[in-house]
Amino acid sequence: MLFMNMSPQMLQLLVWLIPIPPIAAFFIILLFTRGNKLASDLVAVGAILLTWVIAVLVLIAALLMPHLGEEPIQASFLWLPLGEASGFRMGTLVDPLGAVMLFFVPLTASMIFIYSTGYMASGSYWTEVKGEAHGTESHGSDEHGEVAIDSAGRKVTRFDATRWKARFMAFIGLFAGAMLLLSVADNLLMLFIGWEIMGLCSYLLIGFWHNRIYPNQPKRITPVGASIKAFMTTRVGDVFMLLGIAWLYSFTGTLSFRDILYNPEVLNALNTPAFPNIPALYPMSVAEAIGVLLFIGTIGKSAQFPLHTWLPDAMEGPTPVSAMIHAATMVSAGVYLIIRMFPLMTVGWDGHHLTLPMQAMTVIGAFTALFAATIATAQRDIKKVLAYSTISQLGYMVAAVGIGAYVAAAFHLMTHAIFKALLFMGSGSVIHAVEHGEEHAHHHGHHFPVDFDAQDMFNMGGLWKKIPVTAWTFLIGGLALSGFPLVTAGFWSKDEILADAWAHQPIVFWVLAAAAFLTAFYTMRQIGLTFAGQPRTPAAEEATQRDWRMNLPLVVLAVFAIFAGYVGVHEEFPVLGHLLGGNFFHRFVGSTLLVEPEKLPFDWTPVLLSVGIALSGLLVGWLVYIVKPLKAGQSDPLARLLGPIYTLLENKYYFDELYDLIFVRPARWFAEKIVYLLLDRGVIDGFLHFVARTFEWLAFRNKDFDTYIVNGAGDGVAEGIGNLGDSFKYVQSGRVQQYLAVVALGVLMLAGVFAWALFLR
Amino acid sequence: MADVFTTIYDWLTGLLAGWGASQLVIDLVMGLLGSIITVVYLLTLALVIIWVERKFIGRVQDRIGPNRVGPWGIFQNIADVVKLLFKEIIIPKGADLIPFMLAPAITVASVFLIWAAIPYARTLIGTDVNIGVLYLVAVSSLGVMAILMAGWSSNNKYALLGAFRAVAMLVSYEVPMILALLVPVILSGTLRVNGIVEGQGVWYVFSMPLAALIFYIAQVAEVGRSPFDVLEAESEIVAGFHTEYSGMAFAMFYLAEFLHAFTISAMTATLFFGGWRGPFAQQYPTLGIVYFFIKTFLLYMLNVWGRATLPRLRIDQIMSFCWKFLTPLALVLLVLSTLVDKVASILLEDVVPNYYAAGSLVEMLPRSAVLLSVNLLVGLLAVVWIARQGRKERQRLAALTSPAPIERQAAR
Amino acid sequence: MIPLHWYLLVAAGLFVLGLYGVLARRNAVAILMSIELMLNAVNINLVAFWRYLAPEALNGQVFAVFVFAVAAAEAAVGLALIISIYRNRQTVIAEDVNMLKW
Amino acid sequence: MTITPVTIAFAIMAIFALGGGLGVVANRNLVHAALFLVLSLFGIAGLFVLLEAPFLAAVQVLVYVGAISVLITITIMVTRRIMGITETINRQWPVAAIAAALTLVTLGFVILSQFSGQMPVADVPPDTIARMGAAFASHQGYMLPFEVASVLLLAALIGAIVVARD
Repeated sequence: MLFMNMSPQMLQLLVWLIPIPPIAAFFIILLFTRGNKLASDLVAVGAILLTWVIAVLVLIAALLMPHLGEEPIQASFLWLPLGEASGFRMGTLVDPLGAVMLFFVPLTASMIFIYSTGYMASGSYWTEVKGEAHGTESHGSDEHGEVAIDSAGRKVTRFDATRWKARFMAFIGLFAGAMLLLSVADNLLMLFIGWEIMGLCSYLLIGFWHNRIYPNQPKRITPVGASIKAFMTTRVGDVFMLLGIAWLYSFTGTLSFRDILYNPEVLNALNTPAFPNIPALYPMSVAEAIGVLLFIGTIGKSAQFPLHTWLPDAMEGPTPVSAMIHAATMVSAGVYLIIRMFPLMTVGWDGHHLTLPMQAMTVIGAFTALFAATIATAQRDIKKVLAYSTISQLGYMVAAVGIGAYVAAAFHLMTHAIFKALLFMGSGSVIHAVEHGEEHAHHHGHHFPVDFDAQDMFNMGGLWKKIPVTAWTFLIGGLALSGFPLVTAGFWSKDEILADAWAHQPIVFWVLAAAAFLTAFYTMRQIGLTFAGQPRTPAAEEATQRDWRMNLPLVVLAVFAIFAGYVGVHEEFPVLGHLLGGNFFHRFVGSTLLVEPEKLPFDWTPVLLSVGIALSGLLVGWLVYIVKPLKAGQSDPLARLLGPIYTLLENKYYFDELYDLIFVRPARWFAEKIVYLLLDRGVIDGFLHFVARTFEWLAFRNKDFDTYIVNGAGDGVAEGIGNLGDSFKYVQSGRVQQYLAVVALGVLMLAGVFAWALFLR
Repeated sequence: MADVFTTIYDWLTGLLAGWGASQLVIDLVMGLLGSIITVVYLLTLALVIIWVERKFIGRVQDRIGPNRVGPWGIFQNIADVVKLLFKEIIIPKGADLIPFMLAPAITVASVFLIWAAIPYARTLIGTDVNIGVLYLVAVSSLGVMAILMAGWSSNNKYALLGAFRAVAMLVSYEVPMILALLVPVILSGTLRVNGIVEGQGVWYVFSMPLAALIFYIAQVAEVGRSPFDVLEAESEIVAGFHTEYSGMAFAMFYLAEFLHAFTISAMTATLFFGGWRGPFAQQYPTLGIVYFFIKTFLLYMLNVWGRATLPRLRIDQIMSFCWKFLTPLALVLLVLSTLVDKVASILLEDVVPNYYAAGSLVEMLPRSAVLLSVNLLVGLLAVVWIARQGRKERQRLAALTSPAPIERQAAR
Repeated sequence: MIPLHWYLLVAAGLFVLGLYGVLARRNAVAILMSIELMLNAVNINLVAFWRYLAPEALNGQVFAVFVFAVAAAEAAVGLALIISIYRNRQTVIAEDVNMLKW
Repeated sequence: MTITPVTIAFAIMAIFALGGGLGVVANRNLVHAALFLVLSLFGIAGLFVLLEAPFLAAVQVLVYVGAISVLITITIMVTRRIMGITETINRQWPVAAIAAALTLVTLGFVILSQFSGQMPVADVPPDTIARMGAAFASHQGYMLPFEVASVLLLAALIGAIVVARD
């Protein structure tokens, strides 16, 4: 068989090759095929499929390796020599955890690429017309050509959303490349590089429709605003993370995972007090400090509690972006980091009371999970719901890592990536359908307010008949998300986390259980609002979406969303446990660590509890939103139930406003008053102006000198030569023989001189 | 009796020395004597060959040829010469006298001079200068100048046109001639004519037949005989450069032409057909002269035969034949054969130790075989090529002349 | 044996004649011929010096050969130029071809 | 200075050369001038022979008489239309004459002062031509100049064709 006799070098080469194709696609598209949408699609999709093939090859080879945990596929070279011994190495590493990444990242990425080619192939949005109504070049052709005036007095018109499709494909290509780079990185530095490229891509892609505005909703955040917000917020985390990395390097002299995490000496060395001479912080060990710093990076990337606000706004990006960046890959990267760093995080963990980073993770993770879930219950925007659900699920994983449920976290990371990508793409398909519906309805004479929102679930309803494929797959995804027992992947992974929590931290268990309940509830709410009942708007009435490029990925991912869970079934689980070869996943991923994490004995209580909770949540949602579906214009029954809390939730606990007050405004004020007016205008400009005037004065003095003396001399010379030429040009008679005569005489003179010098003297 | 010439030479020099002449005087006298003899016998020879040629052509053209004066008209030429001697030499108005008179002399001289370096036998050669071949070429190129002079000085547009044509043609054909001439030089490794003859253990016509052919064709063109006789095409330019000549002046041109025809045969014989070589010619040089003249005559007859049978080519055809076929062919042949020669000498090193050996037939066989194969190859390719060109040309002409549009329809 | 300076004098005479011709003749062809004369004078010098001073060395003759080559090239191109000038301006008088002046 | 045949030969050749040269520069009829050129070149060839450089002599005849003077003559005849012009000497001929005279004086002076008088003369080695051939083909010898010369000739050939064609 091919993979058996694949030589290690070959394998390492393949691993190196994994991130290359999408990045290559990025450059090819930007440099050559930019003008041609079809070609760009083919390049991008071809590249990602190639990557997928390579990744699958590597994956199979890795699975066939007997002791992948002990000797992983690794290759590295000295990239930046510092001194003779140390230096930054660049290298690739595929150990069981990496193999997991290689399983789901290329899979979801490929699906999303294919999906994007369909999704970006149509649609339009409102944009502001500057100057002439019929757009200047920067706005290009508008579809309907009509220009409306919104409440804020802006001239708006429809803009072709497919205009920059090629660029889009290029960006996601770069993004996928960065994610794969991160997945195969064998050291923190390379991981950080991928991490930051992804940050950049997320910025570029969230703000992809950079000229999009929302008529009549001046307060609503625009893609540009969202992109800046996301970039800034994640930066905060990244800075701390970089600090952690620097500290780690300065302490250990290396950033390679194997060197740090898998050799006990280093880990023990890291277990020394961080600030020996600050008694207050004495107990904190270096490992803990670094762990906390790195975890802050995760908070930023994975949108955990204090830094979560960017993720919902990131939904301004095109839906494939949301699916890829904000569900499957980038936010997972944060979790991947802490899972990867698990040995570091758990230095000094004796299995009972947690280390500082673990405590932080547990608290923040658990809190975020619940907190985000509550917000998700009250959102109108189909994508916002998913966004918050993502935050809460990430909270799950973080909490899992916090309580030391290493394998469970990795497991949930994988399954969640798959079904959340599925859900996002489903929602995108829904939005697409509704937008199409809007256009059709528009052609049929229905008039729409310019602020019709195709993402608002209250504008939908009854889509089950219109887009069955989407509906079914969405249902599967939703069930997986809410952990519907036995037949969904989400159930097994979430169940494992809950089991771990039950065993170690009951409080955490209850928090997460509550979150799970809410999850199930809002999932049902979402499905109900979207698909059930009768269409609430003409747009929903005419909604349609039958593009195989969008449906195929849905189906594929749906399949995985069902079966991906069966790799990690607890072996003592009745029937299935033996049927499915007893928790292969745990053995496989567990072998990543030096000491295999202990397997919990199978315990019915948490399982039954979580099943009950999930089912009850689903039931409630079913009762509220499906049994008697909403009529057009009817408000959310939940609002009546909760009253003011609903508004609180709807406004996300006013966190944006809070941050605006305590961070953004002061920063703006400081920037304007201090930096701009005082420093820039006052000090720097003042100095510059002074210098400028001085030199201006000098220059004028200089000018006089120039005009009278230098020019005088220069022109004099020129004129003199000119006159000379005028008088001498007649030498140039054009008669060859005349010239020759002169030459002859000249030579003759020379000859005479020589003759005299040589012979006569 | 083995070597008449040396005997006579020694006897004469001895005689003069006996009369007490200094070495220098002896050389002078002998040289003078030799040139006089050469000129005289050449003139008589001219009479003979002209008679032969006229007879031969007569037969070819189903005539009897000269048959009135003397038995079989042997003395016809003598009668002609006498007649020409008594005819007036008309000098046209506005002619440039000196060149006009000089031209025939130079023409004849250029032919005579060639004979100074042609070996009749191993020991009988005017001067065996060590650059003999070069000398031959140089001297024969004098004729061009003479023709130019004649054509221009006789103040006649036909004459001038003829001269231009002639010069154009002669100058062109010198190129392939010299290229072909290099072959014997390379093979024998010397410029000495006698050395070349001695080198021909295997006649070069057998080792390099193509070169011999090229050389002969070019030489025929140099003489300007049919098919290359455009320089005196009666139908176009009355008689070419010697239109205005009459009497003895014309006779000299006439003589020069015939002698030149004979001379080139001699040159070809010398350079490619082993000159005086033949059985026992080494031991008995006297035999050499016989062999030499036999070969020369045969080649001359070939020439006459061609003159009698071949039609006249157009000037442009002649030129393009020279520049587009003969010259490239000669170049390719030269380069290729030398290349193969070298390679073969390296390859056959241990089989044939003295590959370059010249002189004895047996020693020369391997090299000759190699060269012959090269020649045959090149010749074959050339024939194929020229056949293709010919087909193209025929098709072109057919397309031009074919009256029936149906054929064209079919052709399409 | 003829003394060296006779050859040199002959060469000098030829050279001077050529020089005069180059400077004084009007017809371009004549000028070209005079140039040929000068080249030949040079050749005589080369060969004479070779013969008298260094018969074993080859330089003299080799040089002469190169002079031949150059002379041939020069004659060919020069005459071609003259002919094209004649074709364009119906003149071969050197000083009538004086467009390239002030 | 004894009169020997060699001297006589030299005298004849020198007269050919110089007389021909004179004819070239002095003759009004260009065709005659060309013929005189031929004569002069012949004289020079003869001088080469006397200088025991027969190879050069032959090449001289071949190249100059056979080729160059033919070219020149043809050119003259082709451009014959202006041969009616009698004025063959331009206005600056006195300058030319003076320059020529001065040159002659200088050269003559240098020659007579430096190279006059008999000197021992070695014999020409018999294999000169062979050695020359070898030298032309060997890279210790004159291979490069030889190639350069051939390139020059090729360039001249092509250039002449291009310039002279219609």
